[in-house]
Order: sequence, then structure tokens, then C-alpha cells
Amino acid sequence: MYKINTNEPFWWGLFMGGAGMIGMFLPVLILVFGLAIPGGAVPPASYDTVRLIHLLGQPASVGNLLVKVFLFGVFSLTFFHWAHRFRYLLFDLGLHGGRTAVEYLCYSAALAATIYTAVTLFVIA
Amino acid sequence: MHAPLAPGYRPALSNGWWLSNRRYFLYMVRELTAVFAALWAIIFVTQLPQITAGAYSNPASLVSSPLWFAFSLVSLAFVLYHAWTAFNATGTLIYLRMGPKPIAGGSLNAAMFIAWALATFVIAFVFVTPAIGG
Amino acid sequence: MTESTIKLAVTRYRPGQDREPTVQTYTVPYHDDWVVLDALQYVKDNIDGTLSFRWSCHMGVCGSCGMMVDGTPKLTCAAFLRESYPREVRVEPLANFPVVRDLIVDIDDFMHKLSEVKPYIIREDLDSLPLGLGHELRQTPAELEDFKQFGMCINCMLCYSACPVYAMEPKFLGPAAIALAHRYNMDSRDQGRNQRMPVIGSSEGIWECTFVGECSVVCPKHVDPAAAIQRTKLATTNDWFKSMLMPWGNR
Amino acid sequence: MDVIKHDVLIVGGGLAGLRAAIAAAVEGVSVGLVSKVYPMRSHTVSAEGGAAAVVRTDTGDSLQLHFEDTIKGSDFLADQNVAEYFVQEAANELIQMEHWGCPWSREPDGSVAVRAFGGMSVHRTMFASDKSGFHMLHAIFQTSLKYDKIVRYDENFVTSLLVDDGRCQGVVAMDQRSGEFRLFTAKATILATGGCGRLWAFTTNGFINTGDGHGLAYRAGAPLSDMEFPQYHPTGLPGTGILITEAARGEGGYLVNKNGDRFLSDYIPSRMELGPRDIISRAEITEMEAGRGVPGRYGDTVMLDLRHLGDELINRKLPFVRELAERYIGIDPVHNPIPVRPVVHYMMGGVRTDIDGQSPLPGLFACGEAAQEGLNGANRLGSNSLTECLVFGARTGRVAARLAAQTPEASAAAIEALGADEEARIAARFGEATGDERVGQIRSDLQLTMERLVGVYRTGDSLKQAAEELRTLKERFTRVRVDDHTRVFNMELQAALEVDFMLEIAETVVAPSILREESRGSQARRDFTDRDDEKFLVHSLAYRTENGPQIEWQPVILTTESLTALPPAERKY
Repeated sequence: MYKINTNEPFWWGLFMGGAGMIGMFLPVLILVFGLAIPGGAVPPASYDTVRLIHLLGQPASVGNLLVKVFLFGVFSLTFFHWAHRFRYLLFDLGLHGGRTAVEYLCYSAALAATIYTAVTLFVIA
Repeated sequence: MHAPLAPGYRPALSNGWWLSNRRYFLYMVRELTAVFAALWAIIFVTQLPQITAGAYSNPASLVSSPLWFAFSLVSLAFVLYHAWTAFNATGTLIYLRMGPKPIAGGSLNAAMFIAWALATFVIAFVFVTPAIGG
Repeated sequence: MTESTIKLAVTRYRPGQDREPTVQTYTVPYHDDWVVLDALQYVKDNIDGTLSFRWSCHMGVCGSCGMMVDGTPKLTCAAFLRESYPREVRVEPLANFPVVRDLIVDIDDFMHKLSEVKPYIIREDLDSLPLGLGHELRQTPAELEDFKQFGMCINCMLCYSACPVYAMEPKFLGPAAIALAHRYNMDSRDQGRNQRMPVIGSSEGIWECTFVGECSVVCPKHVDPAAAIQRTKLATTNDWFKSMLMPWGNR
Repeated sequence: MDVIKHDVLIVGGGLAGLRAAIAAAVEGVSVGLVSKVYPMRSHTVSAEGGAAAVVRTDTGDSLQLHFEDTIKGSDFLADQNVAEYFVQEAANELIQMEHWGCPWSREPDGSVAVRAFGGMSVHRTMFASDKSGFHMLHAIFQTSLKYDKIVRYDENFVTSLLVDDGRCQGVVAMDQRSGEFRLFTAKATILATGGCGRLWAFTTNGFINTGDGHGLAYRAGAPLSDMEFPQYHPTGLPGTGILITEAARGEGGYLVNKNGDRFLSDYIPSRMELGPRDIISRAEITEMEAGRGVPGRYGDTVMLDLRHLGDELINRKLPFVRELAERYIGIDPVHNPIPVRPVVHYMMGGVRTDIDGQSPLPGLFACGEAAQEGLNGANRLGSNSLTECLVFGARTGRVAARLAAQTPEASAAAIEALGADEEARIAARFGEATGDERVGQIRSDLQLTMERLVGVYRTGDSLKQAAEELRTLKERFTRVRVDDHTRVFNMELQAALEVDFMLEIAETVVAPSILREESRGSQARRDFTDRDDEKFLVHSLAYRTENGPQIEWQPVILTTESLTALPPAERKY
């Protein structure tokens, strides 16, 4: 094999994972939880009968774990996708100095959001 | 190899370069989609405990507010644009040849859109269908 | 009948004489089958001998005559006056490069990067392979197809000129150099990938690219450097995760 | 003045120069490669159809057959020992190019594919789609990057050879970037500067093909040989002169006249569109003169019809033809025939060398189109020239390197004085030149003169008229003005130096054409319509004198070592 002078493949791998997650799953999540349910398009009188919400409230079930793992996967990769893009976005907009600091800040923010998501999903919810 | 370089000039790129042509601008929009995706995700995560506690039935909660609806609408537009650009890049990213001819990039892109439609349908079905009773 | 004419607004810069680039306007005859290069040559031969630019083949394959035409990087031997007529044509040196004089830019940076990526067949037995009748390395048309597109690069530098990343970070290896490295990596006769990857997989290689994609849009030979870069990112990432997860394998 | 030393110095970075550079580097000597353009801009890049060699035998091919085709194609003016060596080495060199990464088109089993070409009696032309020259040039240029022994000096224009002590000791060159003159000393100097098609107005040649190497050698006292034989390619696009490759006919295209007739049946029925270029070019002119041409914006043409080949074949094997025709004349060959006419394409003549590429001037070598080593005679076969660049580039590079290894260093002082003289000469001649003639105007008039009077068909009168007009042009050139007095990329000065060479080279074309009172290969005299082996089975040699070229003659070599020589006979197809 060969050696390269950077860990970029790791960050890019997360970025690409996020690109797929966002493209595949965020539209439907936003559609359901941002538009359909708040917009009254979902009929059930009691919203906690919606499967996802219901499963989140069933800590002991396999479905609960699957939903949590799924949401964690989608959101954490979304955050790292953001971090990667945002770091280049700042560069594109003219912030050419302190690239390393910007990288640390962006990926740290994504890490923090990821931890927060894990705690929310697996500890609190 | 040359004799020492004559003095020249190097024109600088302005920070507004991305406004100079339509494709550069669309590139910037594409990059911006990540901001909306992440924002929507993090807000949603913060609301999850309330949601499981029934926030959708509570008109005073954030997720029931018109603000959330409006923000979600904008986010959806960006995220859909992201999906469009991401899936259309599949053929660019992946080169597959089985047998004498490589698989056309367009077919790979199309496969992604089909997968997306399936995933969307399945997830909408799984999430939205009432789990108990009706 | 008076001959129709067209105006050519040309960026001039003569080191030692001009402190700043200036724009000089020439009026040349208009012919619907003239390209911008024909008009420039007309200027040089008949109006102003001091205008300097490069050109060689006049058939879109030598890569000498890339310039900004109305703000877009183009081969001037393939950019027709009729595309601008009756408006004036704005001709500037290729963007993102140091300008040496008038319409001539310095491409030494690319020439250096090109040799850095080892754009040639690497195999241990290369110098001991027998030559002559029947001794070609076999390569099926399908294997040829794997890399041929990336071998169409004429080094015209339009892609660098269209790349905002290269403009902002001149250390970036850039579209053409990576496309050519990819061309050899994909060649079934080559065994040199591991020697090229440390350069193209470095932080100044593929990772600077944010996939603006304009390189592939302006490429006059449909090389698609953007694809070469994204595919190399994917392959490098696979290799990286593999070597992290299975550090004992493949050493 | 900077002095740069190499063992072998190569002027020209096209296929021949690069092949020579690699061959010399492999011998272990230090190599300087000086070129007025970046190597990948060299005119090799425009070659389309392919390169010939016996690389398959399932076609019935053999070395003897390739040899005989070449000799016959040359109208028996080729040196047969040279053609013999050429066909023997051709496959080695093309397979070497294959190992160096050239993307040759392939058969389904992975072996290299071959196509038909004019004057070749079997399919033997290897090709990389219809951009063979482009792919070969980039493959060899990129390969050259791995040789540390090769140091490139791109965009350096050589103004003269350094001749001291009866030897060529290097060159003086102007670095375009800085405008500085530099001395390059070498124990062996190789000219690989390509052709001089730009002497004519209607040519497939790029702007750079001004015959600088011819001019350099000629001024240094080396003879130019067989310059009366420029090749007219039968299929140039009207207007620009852009080449439509012979492969278009090799793949089955038809040439038709105004009436839609495949007129070649009247001229060369056994070969039709696959005849040699000289015969087909003459046939086209004859058709047009008989009123069977198709009138167009740039005069009469004939038509190249590819429609019956179909979309798929054209896209696979002739995509560049389609691209060029669509872009430059707005015709899609899938649906419409392409107007074409004969166009100046290649110079059979050049710096006279032996089989080793060595010129009569010690220390000076030449290879590629710039050389007349004896391969092409009076008419080159299409697809022999790319191979020629490799075969003789390699041999010349090797021989030059070995010679260099045995040659002592030259006297530095004498050479530096020569360099200073050259810079002073140019400064005096052009530095303050303020006459009433423009460089571009004289070049353009020269090209029109050659076009009008030194064309496919010539007469003694047209040639004498050309000689007269050349004298006038030279006189006008003494009054040339150069407006640009800056140093950096002074392309006007370079153009003046090029035109200065061109005016002299044009004379070396016209003078032997007048004296060669016969028709042979690409020299077709209306006043001497037959070939005359009694008097003219000889190469012309043009030596420079103050009063223009002095022509001498040198017998053609008719012997071979292992292949069977082909005695001169009537050239019948």
C-alpha cells in the first residue's frame, strides 16, 4: 500500500456518508415531522400512535433500538457532512487564513452535536 | 528551465467570484444545503424528548408552531436540492464496468433516485402508520 | 459594399513598460468562419506587431491558445467570432495564472505538478519487456475504455482557469494533473498506483477539490477531471479505511 | 551570457526530438531539450491517422512488403538501405510506444489493431482512434519526464548553430520568457524541428512549422536535400487547411466529384481511395481543372463521402474527423460529404543525413521531418512518418550520445565569442528595425507566392517566376520593421527571425524544382511529365551561397542487406 500525509479520507468518508443520509432520509423526515404532522395531514387523534414516536417511548423493544440507531446514524453523519462543507464554504467565501483552526472548530461542533444526539436518544428520550 | 522569471502580475480572485456565473452560484447553493440540513437535524434532536412526550398535540410547542413548519419547508427545499445534486453525481463518483462496457453514469444516477423513492415510501409508511390501534 | 468589422478588446501587459494591465481595442474584419485566434493573428500581422500570444495547431489539439473569451476560458482556435458578433469580443489571458505578458500566462506550476504525479507507465519489468511483433501488452477495448477519456487532456489549462479552488489555493494539484494521474492508475498495463497516490492523495491533492465541477464544463476534450478527482477520493477513502481497520493486511 | 552545457543537445520537442532525447538519456549522457514551444504543443500532436509497422502477420504482412510499398511509394527515390532499416525497426518502436502507454486501438483479444492506409498494400497502420499523433506525443512526452538526464528548455527559440573548428558545438537560443540570449554547448546537436509547411498559404501545418531547423542547418553550411518534394495531402478542409485524416479513406470513405462519381477509377483503379497521396492529389486537381470540382467559398473542391460508413464506425474510429468537420465547416460527415482539396502537409526533404542521422557537418544531426535521411524519397506513404520519427529519432539519439561520450569539451572562449556575435547580429538587424514592411505581410506574400507557383503542378516558368518573387521578397525583407523592442515574449522578433529562415528555405525548394526536369512523386512538372531515372535518380542537395542555393546531386542508394532490393521500375498500381 501507500502512505498519505493526511486524515482527509476519514473526514471525507463521513462527509460522503452524510451526503447519502441527507439525500436519502432527511427529505422524508422533514416531510413527516416538519410538515405533515404539524400541518395536520396525519389524521391520528393522538400523535404518539405514529410508529416512530411510539417506538421511542418503548425503551425495552428491538424497534426502539433500531429507530434510535437509525436516527443517530442519519443525524451524526449529517453533522459531519455539514462540518466538512462548512469548512470549505468559509474558504470559498474568502476566509483563507487559519484553515486548521476552522477545521477544528467545525469538526468539534459536529462531534458535540453528535454526542448531544446520542445522549438525547439513548439516555433522555 | 528558464532564465529568471520576468516580473508579471497575478490577478486576484474576488470573494464574490461565485456570483460571476450561474454554475458557480448553484455550487454555492449546493454547499449551503448542508447548513439547513444540519440546523433542521439539531433542532429536531433538541425537540425529541418533548415529541415523545406529546409535543405534537400541544399547540404551544415548537414543533407545532408555524415557525417550525416554515423552517421545515425551506429546509426541505434545500435538502431536496442536495439530494438532486448528490444523486446526479453518482455516475461521476462511481465507475463500474462489468463486461465490455462501463455502466452509464445516467443509469447509476437513476438507480439512486429509484432507491430514494423506495426509501422514502418505506420510511413514510413505517413512521406514519399508526403502530397501535387506528 | 463595406466590409463588416468587429471590435476586439484585448488585455495588454508588457513587463517593464506597463505598470498595470490595460485594455486595447482593435477593429478587425468580421468573417463568420473566423475564430478569435484568426482575429488576433490579423491584429499582429496588420495592425500591431507588438501583441503577444501563443498558438500552434489551429485545430484544437495542441492546447496552446487558451484564453478568456468574454470571461470564459476557451481555446481561441475553437471560439468563433460569430458567437459574439456584433458585440465586441473581450480577450484576456487565462484566469488564475500569473500573466507574463499580454495574453501569455506562466504555466510552469502545472508543468511541475504534471511530473510530480508520475504520468507514465510504471512497472518493474518495463525495460526488460521484449519489443516487436507480437510483444504488445494485451489490453482489451474495454480496458482501454477504462482510462481513455482521461488521456484526452491536451494540457490547455482551461480547467485550471475555471477552478476557483486553484485560484484561491495555488498549491492545489489541480484538475488536469489529477486526471492524468488517474488515467495511468486506470491503465491495465500500469502498476504504479502506489507511487502516485502519496502525491494525489495528499492534502494538496484531491482533498482541496470541492467539486465545483466547472473544470469538466470548460474542458474542450470532455475529459471530466471532476470525475477523476471524485473517483480518486472514493478509492483513497476505501484504501484508508481498509488500512485502518485491517492494518495487518496488504502491507 | 549564460552558458549551459550538455553532452547532447536536441532542438525540437516533438516525437522525433523526444525519442532522441530518451535514447540519448538511456545511454547515460546529459541531454538538453530546447524547444520553441512546450513539447506537447509540437506539431506531432496534429497527426491523426496512425503509424505503420509490421505488427501483425495475420494480414499477410511482411517486412519485404512494407519495404516494397515504401520504395514504390517514394517513386524509387528512397535510399533502400534506409527503408530496410526502417521497416525492420518499426515494430520495435511502435511496441515500445505501446509499453510507454500509448492508448493504441485494439482488437477484441487485446492485440493492437491495424487499419488500411494509402499506398500500403495490406492493413498495417496502428492507430489510436484518429488522434494517433496526439496520443503518441503525450505518451512519449510524459514518459520523458521520468528521465532525470533530460533537462528541458521550453519556449527557447534557437537563432543559430555554433560552428567552431569545423564542428557544430551547440546553439544560441533566445529564452522567450526573459528575452535573454543563452549559449547551449554540446558535443552533438540534433535538429528535430519538424517541417516547413508554413511556407505555403494552404497547409495542414501549425503556425510553428516554419522550418527553423532547415534554416539553422542551411546557414551553418549543411545541405538541405530533396526540398523540391513537399507532400500535398489530398484531403484538407477548405479555408483553414485543417487535415482530414487519410484514415477516413482507410476506413472506407469515397472521394467523389461534382457528379458524384468516384473519379479515382480513372486514375488509380486498383487502389482507388487507398492510392498514394501524390497520385490522388494530382487526380483531384485534374478533376477540378476539367470542371468537375464542386465550387465553394474557397474555390473548387472535391467531396469526401463518409456517409455509407455510418454513425457507429465514424464515432468509434473517426471521431476527430467528425468533430473537426462539424466545428470548422459546419458539416456532419454522418449526413453530408466533406469538401476537401489538396493541402501542403509534409516535407519529404530536409537536412541531409546518413542512416545515423548525421549530417555532413560534424557534430550536427537531424531526425524526424526536419531530416532527409533517405526514407521518403519523392513521396512519403501516409503513416510512415510517425514511425520514422521514432525509428530514426532513437537511432540518432543513440549515435549522438555515443559520439558525445568520445568527444572532448570544446573551447569555451571561442564559443562565447560566437554567442556574443549572434546576439549583436540580431540586435543590429532587428533591434532598431524601422522600415516600411511588416513581418506578417512578407510572410503572407511568401505563402501566397509558394501557393500560386509551387503547387501540385509546376512548370519551369512558374518556378522561375517563384524564384524571381522570392528575390523581391528578400529585398523587401531588408526593409522590415519590428515595432516591439521589449524583451519578454517578443513574438514579433521571433516571427522576424522565422521569416528570415523561411525566405531562404523557400529558395531551397524552388531551385532544385527548376533543375529537376522530370515528374517524380510530389514534383509534377507539366513541362516534363515523365520520370527520368537516367538523369534524376538522385537526391538534390542545396548548399547555401551568398547568391542563393547551389544545387548538387547525390545518387540514391539502391542496395540492401537482408531484404530484397527493389530495382527502379515503372510505378504502377
